[in-house]
Amino acid sequence: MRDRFQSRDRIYEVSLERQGEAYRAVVDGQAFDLELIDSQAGVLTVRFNGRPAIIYYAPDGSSLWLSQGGCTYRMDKPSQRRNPSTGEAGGGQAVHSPMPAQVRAVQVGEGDVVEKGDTLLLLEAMKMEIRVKSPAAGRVKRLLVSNGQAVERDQILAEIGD
Amino acid sequence: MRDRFQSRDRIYEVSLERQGEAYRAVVDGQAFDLELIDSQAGVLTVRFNGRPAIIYYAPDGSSLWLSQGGCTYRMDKPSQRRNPSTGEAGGGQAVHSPMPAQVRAVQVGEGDVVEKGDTLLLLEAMKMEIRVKSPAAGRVKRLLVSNGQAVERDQILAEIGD
Amino acid sequence: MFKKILVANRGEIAVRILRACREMGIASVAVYSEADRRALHTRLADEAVFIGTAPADQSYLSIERILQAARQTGAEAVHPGYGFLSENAGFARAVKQAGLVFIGPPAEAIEAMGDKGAARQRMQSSGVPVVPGYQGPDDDATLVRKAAQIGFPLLVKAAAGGGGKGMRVVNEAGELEEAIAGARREAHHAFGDQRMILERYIPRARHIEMQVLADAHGNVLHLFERECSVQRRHQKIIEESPSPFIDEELRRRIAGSALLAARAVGYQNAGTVEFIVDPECREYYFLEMNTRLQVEHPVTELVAGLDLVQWQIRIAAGERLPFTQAELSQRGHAIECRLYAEDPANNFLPATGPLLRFVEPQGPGVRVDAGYTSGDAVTIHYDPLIAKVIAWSGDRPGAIAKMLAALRETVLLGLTHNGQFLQDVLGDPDFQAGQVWTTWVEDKFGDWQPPQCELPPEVLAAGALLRLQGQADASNAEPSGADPYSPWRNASSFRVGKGGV
Amino acid sequence: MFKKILVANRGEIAVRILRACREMGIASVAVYSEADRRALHTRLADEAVFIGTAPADQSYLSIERILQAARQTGAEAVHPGYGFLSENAGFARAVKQAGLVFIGPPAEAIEAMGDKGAARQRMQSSGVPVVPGYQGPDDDATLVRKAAQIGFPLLVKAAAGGGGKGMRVVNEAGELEEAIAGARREAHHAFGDQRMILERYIPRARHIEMQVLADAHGNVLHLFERECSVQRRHQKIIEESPSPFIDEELRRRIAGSALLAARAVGYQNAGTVEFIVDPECREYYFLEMNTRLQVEHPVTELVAGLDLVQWQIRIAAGERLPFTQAELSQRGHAIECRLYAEDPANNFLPATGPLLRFVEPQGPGVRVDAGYTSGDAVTIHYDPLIAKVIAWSGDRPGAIAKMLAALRETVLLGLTHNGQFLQDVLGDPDFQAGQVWTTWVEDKFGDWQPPQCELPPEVLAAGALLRLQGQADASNAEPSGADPYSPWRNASSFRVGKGGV
Repeated sequence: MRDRFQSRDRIYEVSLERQGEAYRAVVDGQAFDLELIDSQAGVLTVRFNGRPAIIYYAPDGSSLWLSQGGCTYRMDKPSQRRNPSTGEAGGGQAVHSPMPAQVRAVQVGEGDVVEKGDTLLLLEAMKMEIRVKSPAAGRVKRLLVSNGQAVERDQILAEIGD
Repeated sequence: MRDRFQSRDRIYEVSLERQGEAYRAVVDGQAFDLELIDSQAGVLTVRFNGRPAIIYYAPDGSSLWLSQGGCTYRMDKPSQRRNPSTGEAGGGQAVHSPMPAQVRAVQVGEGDVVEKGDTLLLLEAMKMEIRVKSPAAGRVKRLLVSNGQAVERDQILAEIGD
Repeated sequence: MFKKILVANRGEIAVRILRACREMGIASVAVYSEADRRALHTRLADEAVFIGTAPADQSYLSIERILQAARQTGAEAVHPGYGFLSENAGFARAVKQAGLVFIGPPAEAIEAMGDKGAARQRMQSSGVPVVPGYQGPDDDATLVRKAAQIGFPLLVKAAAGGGGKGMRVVNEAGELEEAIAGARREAHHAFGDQRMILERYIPRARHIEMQVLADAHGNVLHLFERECSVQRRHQKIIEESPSPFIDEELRRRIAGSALLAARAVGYQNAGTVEFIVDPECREYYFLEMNTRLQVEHPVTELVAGLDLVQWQIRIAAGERLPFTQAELSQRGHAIECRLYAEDPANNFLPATGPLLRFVEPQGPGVRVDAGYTSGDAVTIHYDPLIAKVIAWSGDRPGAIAKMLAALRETVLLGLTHNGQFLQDVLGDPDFQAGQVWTTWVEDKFGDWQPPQCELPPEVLAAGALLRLQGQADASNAEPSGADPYSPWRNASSFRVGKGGV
Repeated sequence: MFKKILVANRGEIAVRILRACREMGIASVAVYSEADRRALHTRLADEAVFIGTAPADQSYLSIERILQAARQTGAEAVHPGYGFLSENAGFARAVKQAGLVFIGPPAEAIEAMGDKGAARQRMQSSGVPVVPGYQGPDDDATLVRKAAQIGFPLLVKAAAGGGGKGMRVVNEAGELEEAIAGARREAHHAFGDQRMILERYIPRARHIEMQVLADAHGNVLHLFERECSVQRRHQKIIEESPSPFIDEELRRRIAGSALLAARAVGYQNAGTVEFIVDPECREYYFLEMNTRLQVEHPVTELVAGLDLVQWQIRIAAGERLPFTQAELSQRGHAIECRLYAEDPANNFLPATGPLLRFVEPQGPGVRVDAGYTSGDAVTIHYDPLIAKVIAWSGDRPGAIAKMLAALRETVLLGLTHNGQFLQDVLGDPDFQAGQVWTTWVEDKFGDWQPPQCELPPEVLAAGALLRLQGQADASNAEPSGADPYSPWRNASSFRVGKGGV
């Protein structure tokens, strides 16, 4: 079996081949022995090149969370991962919410002229206030949220155009 | 729904009736409010007459293990529970293994005459030696195990008859 | 002793207090909002009372509903935990007027310390050193004028504040007015009080605080210091005791001032006097007194060998402290790390999401105070603290090593958290040398990124194996919305009730 | 310091040692038998080496295979844990001859204490009080003659013994010969040595032992006592420190004798000198020295504030103990309960079975040393100890209360265990008053039955609800043989490999 994963914009190629009771894993061209010792309740115990490894996992939609040795990873199927940071929406520059929050105050209106760094709106979550600033000088092309609205992380809040 | 359970030779009657989002439970004639708060991974959280209770459970064949507040229970469907202590097998008196073990030494033969308390055989488990004694005076009618054999708890080892 | 106590809080601190009640043979009452219907604290209590919708002002901040829950269950005393109503003098008073006991200081002591400006004055006149600054009429014009006198950098700080909320560092005069406005808004939301004070900002300052414990019979003791200089956004993330910075002589002096501060306001119960220490001149200044249990109380418990929550309850019940200052001592070293749902690579902004899997670390000398279990969710409504991991060892290097081992064993799947970041901070040579200050995290880790951006091959191979076995896709394994850990095929139809956050 | 250590053991003690290695930055090697292919200790180690089939003499008792594993992995030192080869002088010697370090005492010290008869003599001549008795030529006729001189009741005891194996109480002359024969058989199986000694049996004796720690530079210290009088089948089930029985003066005397005993055999590393104390005359007698780490070492760790396993490793690496006797002290009170797979209502006979679910208790002051997790199984091959629950508090009543709360929180489904029994013992007024002796459990709880024979209504209602939802029947929920906790429908096809016990 051959598989491709994406994590943080990097794509990995993995192939698995059954060999008796174990597997031969080829990860980005390098070969390893993989022996499955046990699998239960979201915990995989394997020997990887003879060394024990405990890997916890949890599926989350089409993504897969994995944890090993204090590090947490999220693996996606390639191309599925939305990539919000390269957001050019409708010709303008998109302004994203940095966290899940509630909109406390919208300080500009559509059509307003703003300078880079001007505060566009205020968000609040867990009693913390976040000031969302304009990433560039220009005009507020679109304002996509209103006072009191709940927003997700990476949701587009506004667009700044020329 | 009406159900019957057995635990330690006692039979219980329970009925459950849905009432809105909760249940009315009648246990041996007494009524209680039962509200299910959460169920996951073998843990049930309920409010029982308004009081929170966390009940862990694990099915085991047709039995059900339950744990609450430091007490462990096993519930069976009535009539399913084998009852080894009332073992009259083949007309003689059955001698059961008190624990899972290995037979270390059989000290009598079929047909031997034994006194009450005579050692019939020696078992060993977890490095502990257990002496299995005759429950009565009589004759060894049948000897069902041999040296080195692994036995389960409650397995019949021998029968003593007249 | 009380027969029944109501715990007016949620999360890990509610769980901590409920356990103490259980060990003392005291019946416990939890209160919960809509969002916490299935939360750990509601399940561990002997009784649990619903008090309102998710927003805190409709539930955990509602004095009326909490007192109603206490009356309804026959609780004799109320433990406020930290946050929420814990430093609300009106609540302490209302509890008393309802004929119940408030497990905390007298309302007057809360008031005296609650107003940062008044507290500064009181401490000054009691001989406790305070940071040069200004408290008084706080219209913007006055603050701007006073700021110029104090000089920059300075701190704008909510008079009613706590927990770093409503606070801004101002580096130059031009930033001042916007900082005041922002701090006022934040303070208004957090405390309903937007009065501000000013303080000189001490660069590379260390945050050192003294735990005090005072009974109703005039005994006021200290349980030594905690160092909490590792902070982000003015909030502590790693605390320890003893401090790697202070020596016996400085400890004695700071403790003396802490006792003076507590006595000055007639303090009773557990409290913490916070100081900042200037590392250059080794001068220390009173910062504020937290008139409640602190998040980081476990490090003191482990080093002093006392259960602070149980002593809070005993003191509130009128018991006398049975030990003297001379009988108390520090043993070994304890460190606490706060596991937050937040993104250290994104300005430590809070994250939300489900705890698909949470496995706590284990082993000798490791303690975990958690408010969540697998299957819970961190929501937008409350503090993003998931759990505290505390490690004790005979010395500081041992405690750091134990903490690192514990964090490597911790599993937290389903949301963004700071587990990896904490490991990097603990492994930093400055931290290991004890060379930290309150802005050290920003200064040193401002552009932090997870160091292991590359997935290790064993994790990739495991992922491939899971896909091969058809186990890597939730939609493939369970009807959507089902509990992914349910052992049952028909689990999706099973969750009922009003729960679900 | 060593770079890599092999742990020649299994279960909770292997896990305990592996954790210590991890915290000290030492790579670890586990060894495992066929039955332990997926056991916790093989998963937590950095490397794991298969050493044979399930019977211990084919794996954990095979000196050759363990040394082969050490050579193969490049381990520099071997920690034997307790049980198995830990008190086998031949093993200690073989480890040394293989150019490795044995983390334990010199082979000569093991030998000197390993033969109970010779040890008695050596202690007598070193001025350590011993129980009146007999050691010497041990043909049955001689033992019968000597027994008559000592008088009844007396103890027949394996000269090579330990852990209560190969030991019999003989109340009258008529029982003697069968007791000798039984003890010889048991000793032969357990130690391969059937030599016996005799000792006067002291009724209502208390078992009090002293932890010692000695380095290679002549420093011999004690870490105070543990009281282990709560036993069944001559095996400890509840241990605590400090002892509720002895006072400072008796502690000083017993400790003095313990240090004398350790010095007499040139002891190094951690060891325990066991005494029995006659409660009538408050005389104490040397019983034996366990030349290894004890199961109950955690209570000492919590009260003395030291990590015994880490000190074992440091001492073996040649480090010098950096503290003096005067710098050591006892703080608070610790209790350990051993959670066994056994049936207290059936003569405490061992039970086997799957751990369908094991949830460890949590909270401040609670420590769990476990060798199993959910999904494991307790088999016939090894000791039925599942886990140790240890509670620390400021005083003994607090520790008992904490332990009770912890046991009530413990979940152990799938086999018969002693969790409920331990709660009943802790709740007993005699225990709470500290009035116990080594046969107290048999005397007081001989006919113990689970007190809550009646199922409480909430449990019955929960059972009915589970049946209603179709979740109470394993066959209904998962194909048989599948892991009942697997979140995946096709889990039954998933477990592969040679595992499975």
